[in-house]
Amino acid sequence: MESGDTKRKHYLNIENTPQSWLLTLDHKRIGILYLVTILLFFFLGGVAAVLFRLELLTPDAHLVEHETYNRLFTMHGVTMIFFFLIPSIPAVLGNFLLPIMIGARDMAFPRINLASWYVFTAGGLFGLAAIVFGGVDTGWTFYTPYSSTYANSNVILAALGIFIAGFASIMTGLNFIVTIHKMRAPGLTWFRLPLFIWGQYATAIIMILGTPVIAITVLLVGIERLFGVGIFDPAIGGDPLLFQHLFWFYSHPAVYIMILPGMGVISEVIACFSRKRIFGYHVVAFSSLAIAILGFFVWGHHMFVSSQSMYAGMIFSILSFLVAIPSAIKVFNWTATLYKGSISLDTPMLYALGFIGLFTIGGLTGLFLATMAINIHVHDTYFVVAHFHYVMVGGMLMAFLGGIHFWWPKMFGRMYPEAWGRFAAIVIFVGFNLTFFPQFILGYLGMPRRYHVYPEEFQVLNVMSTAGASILGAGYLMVFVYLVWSLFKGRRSVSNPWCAAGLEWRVSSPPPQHNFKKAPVVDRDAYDYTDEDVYKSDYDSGGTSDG
Amino acid sequence: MDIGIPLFPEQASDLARDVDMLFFFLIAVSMFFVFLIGALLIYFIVKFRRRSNADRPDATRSHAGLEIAWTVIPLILTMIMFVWGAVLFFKQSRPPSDAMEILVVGKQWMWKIQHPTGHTEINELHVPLGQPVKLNMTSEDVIHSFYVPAFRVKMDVLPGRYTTAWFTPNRTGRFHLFCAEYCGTEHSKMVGSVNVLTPVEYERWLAGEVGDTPADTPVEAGRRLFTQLGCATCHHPDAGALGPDLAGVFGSEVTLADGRTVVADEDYLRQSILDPRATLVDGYEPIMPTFRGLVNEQQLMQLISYIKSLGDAGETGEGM
Amino acid sequence: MTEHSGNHHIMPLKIYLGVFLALMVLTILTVWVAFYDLGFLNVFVAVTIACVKAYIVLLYFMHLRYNARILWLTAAAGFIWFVLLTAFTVSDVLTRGWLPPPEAW
Amino acid sequence: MAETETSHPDHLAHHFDSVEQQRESASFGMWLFIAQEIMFFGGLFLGYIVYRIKYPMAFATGSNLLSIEWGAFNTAVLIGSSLTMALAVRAAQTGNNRLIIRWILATMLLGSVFLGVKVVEYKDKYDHQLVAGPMFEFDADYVLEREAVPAVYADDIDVHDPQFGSNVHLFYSFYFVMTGMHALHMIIGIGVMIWLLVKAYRKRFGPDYYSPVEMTGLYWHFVDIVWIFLFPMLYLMGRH
Repeated sequence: MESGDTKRKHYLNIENTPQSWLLTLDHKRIGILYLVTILLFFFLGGVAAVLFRLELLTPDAHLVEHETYNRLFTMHGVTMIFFFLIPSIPAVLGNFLLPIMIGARDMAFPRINLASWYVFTAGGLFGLAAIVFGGVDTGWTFYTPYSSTYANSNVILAALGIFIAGFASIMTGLNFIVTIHKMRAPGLTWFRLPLFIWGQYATAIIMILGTPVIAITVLLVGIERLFGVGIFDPAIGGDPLLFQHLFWFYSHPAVYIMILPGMGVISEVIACFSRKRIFGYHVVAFSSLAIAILGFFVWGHHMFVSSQSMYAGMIFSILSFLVAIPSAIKVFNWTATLYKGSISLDTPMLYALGFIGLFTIGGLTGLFLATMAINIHVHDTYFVVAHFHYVMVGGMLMAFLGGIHFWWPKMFGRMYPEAWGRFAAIVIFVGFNLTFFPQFILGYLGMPRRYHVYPEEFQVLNVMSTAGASILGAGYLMVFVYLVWSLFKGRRSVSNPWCAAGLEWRVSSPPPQHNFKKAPVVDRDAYDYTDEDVYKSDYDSGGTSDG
Repeated sequence: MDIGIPLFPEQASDLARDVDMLFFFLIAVSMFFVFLIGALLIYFIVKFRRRSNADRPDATRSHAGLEIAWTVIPLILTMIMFVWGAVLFFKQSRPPSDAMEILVVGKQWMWKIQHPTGHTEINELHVPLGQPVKLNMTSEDVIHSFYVPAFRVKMDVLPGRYTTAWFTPNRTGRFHLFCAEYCGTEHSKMVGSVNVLTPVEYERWLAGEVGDTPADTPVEAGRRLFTQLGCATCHHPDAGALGPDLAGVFGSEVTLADGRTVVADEDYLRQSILDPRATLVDGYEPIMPTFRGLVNEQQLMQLISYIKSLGDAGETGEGM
Repeated sequence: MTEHSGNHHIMPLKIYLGVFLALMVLTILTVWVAFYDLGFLNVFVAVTIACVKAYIVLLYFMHLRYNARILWLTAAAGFIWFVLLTAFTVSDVLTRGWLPPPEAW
Repeated sequence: MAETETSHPDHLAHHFDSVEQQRESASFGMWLFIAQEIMFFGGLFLGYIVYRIKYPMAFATGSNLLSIEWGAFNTAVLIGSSLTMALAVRAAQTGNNRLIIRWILATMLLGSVFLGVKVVEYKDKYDHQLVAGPMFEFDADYVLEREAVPAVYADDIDVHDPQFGSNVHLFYSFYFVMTGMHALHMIIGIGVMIWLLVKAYRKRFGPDYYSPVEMTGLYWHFVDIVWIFLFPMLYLMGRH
């Protein structure tokens, strides 16, 4: 029970052979395996970003050739999207927390869970091979006929990597949905679930219904290149827009795969650090589902200038505006949650507040892109780049970091250094804005994305962006260093350092191997902070002494 | 105010002003919400910080009125954006009937441009001030995108299809032309410029262009191809002609053998030349051979220009 | 906890055989009808017969008839999503050549 | 572990409370898997539909070069294998181990017959250079000889037009990718059945535990349903 009791058995120290990690069926260990793997890809994607940001310091090519530059931004996009952002919160925090939060001993299908990590790693190795053997230069969007016919880089390897990693995503989603449906603790009704679970549930729907479409699409590109079987080839009558439809049918909802779990994290953090139930819980929960479902049918806003029918474009435009509404509702509800709260600005909360600000900007600039007439001008410019980095990095990555800090004591039983945490959060916020805000201006000025060399008048803004990127990179590095440090030297954490509600705080830190000895019985709503004393005592449920 | 950093792109077409108006409206709405949320966040954080003695009676868990308000108000605002954006988009998709037609062929990694007078340019486009210009575009390889920021005009250029874009320049000067759709190694070198000249200068440019006599106009070249390829043996106005008379066909409605009625636009003419039987006109025998492989993209455009010239020019663009 | 067998439905052999015969009859029907030109109905008839066959397989071979609603919902979601993907994409393909609305807009 | 105090059968995983919960989870998971499979094949079907709308004549012609006899025969074989699979599941439910083995073997046999017929069909396409890819060679005379052009289009089509041949190529691209992907699913299904057979020989299944048989059954029926749609789309439409 005492955190200082080093003899207590928990999921980390119960067994420590390589097999015990590589063949583990424990959702918590699988979460950790995912964490290590995606960090590797984050690092790779980050290195690529650093290199091309340095290249963009000057309007001319001064560091790398065209070929290299194109491979760098493709590597950045592919690794960050398919191998970092998509698995980030679901596969790491989701795997680790979801069963504990619903009072289950494990995921419904532990073997499939482990298999998903192997499949993901295999896909990642294909992606790595594509990079090692010379890279890919199609951009992460793989538009045909460039990718299918004209590019002479390792498109097949990269496509296979994405195809394979897609199945990891499907397995994770499948596991989440079944687990949430079938494994909830007694008394944990749907509307007592933490909003993190709602977010994961909505994400899992997209993973299951969207991912197979990208899988078959990139597979077709691979088949077309490998066997010369023309599917998208204009020379035999293939339609380049068919690829774009299929691609964006997944890749737009994939944006919601990347942001919905982040929204779930933010709900947890805000509730905890303002000691209040999330304002309008039901509305926030349903808005996640609304985003997941509506988000499927807005993909055509990526194709307004592609010669798509303007009538189809109108439908996609209006649906894109509609999907903005549930996102706006969430922001308003989070803000209202702070009202009459008891707010403390610990590191996770700083990230959550940063998330609200940046996501608001990211979401609002999304309206510009949904507006057909403005989209014509800003499509494929840095405006788009800035917009999705505000959502993906300003949103998802901030949420990921917030969540990692929030649950760090739970995952490893150690506290991170709070002062460093707050400092790094501020550095990252500042660095982020300096990097990406100038890109909005660049975009409206007309600088197209994926440009290696650019007209001179854009240089000042690009230099600002690169400067910001260095600050941002330093911030990430700082987080990485003190988190690793804290694994060994951090103050030991009690079970519930934040006095937070939620079942995960009622098991010891780190949790025992099977989470709960007896399934907990839930008799209250989520975020019930009215009864403060419940959380102030450091207590564990029956699950402490598993061994 | 010049601080050495460009903050806003030049407006060099009538449409650019319209687009910017809408843009400013969106900026205003966005600023309002960013500042609203930001101010509320800061106010709440200060007022309700943990150590403060602020009054915290039982906080409400939810409020139906508020939820409805912050659903309906954004909904109304976004619908205004949608309608405004869609109407403007239609305007951007509807070239004026008196537009000068310029042919654009994109290929890795250059823009090939031909004027109605026959002048060809690469990566440069000279246009007269105040003259609506319609671009008929296609690609020889991958997807490109013709983008002139100062005109707020962008359109993808696809292999095997025609796309169009138009603008009316209202300022003289030299403006960037970019390829906006990633098209391979030298994507960022697929750039050029649009030079807007006064009509007088434009005439001078036409006259003095590189010293040599301009090539045929597209219409001229098309007429010559029309004869060379023997099109006129079947497509003539006399009774008993084996093919339909092409005078005035452009922009008209055509009834096909399979009963469909289509408007004879550029894409239809293109398809009729390349794949005649798919678009056979009602009442004619399917005897026309395909010309695929016999004519290249540029020649196709010239043929189509010629066919268009056979109709009354004033009728084009009013298909419906 | 041990008394759970009431929940899985064991169907009589007769139903399986009946379903098999129905599927065979429908297969013959769809082949037979394919040789007649029904105009625009050609596709409609072929797809309808296929849907009926799939529906029968789902109901009986796959036991959906006796299963919880959530499984129905899952199968339906997959199918509906496919229909929506197709509907949106085909709406683009079919209206691509259309001209912009007239000037009044 | 503490859970074993209560009756906890071998086949009940530690993290489930009851056999019933485990069984329901398994079948829910399987249905979710089927939903994603629908979308996986859905991408292919969408491509096919789009091109069929764009090139109806070429697709009808390509379709008419397929052997309707083999297609119909295979449909019957596959429906038969669905029946035997359903009977295998039923045998598991009633606890008849001998019948489980017999019906699974029957299903595997029928599945192999289907694949064998597919090989014959592919061979025929290979002989006429209709295999999509670089070796595709459109032979107009063969098309005329087979009278593959639907009568209603006969006047509108120039089979010698290279573009027409290209569009037929497109049809065969889809034919091979779609039937190939379907065949791959069948091969995987047959592989899973080998595993089932091993388990059945060890008498692992009974009325209390037959989820693996049931899940394989669901998968197999789904593969059958895909073919139920592929058959009219590839073989029948435009036949008249």
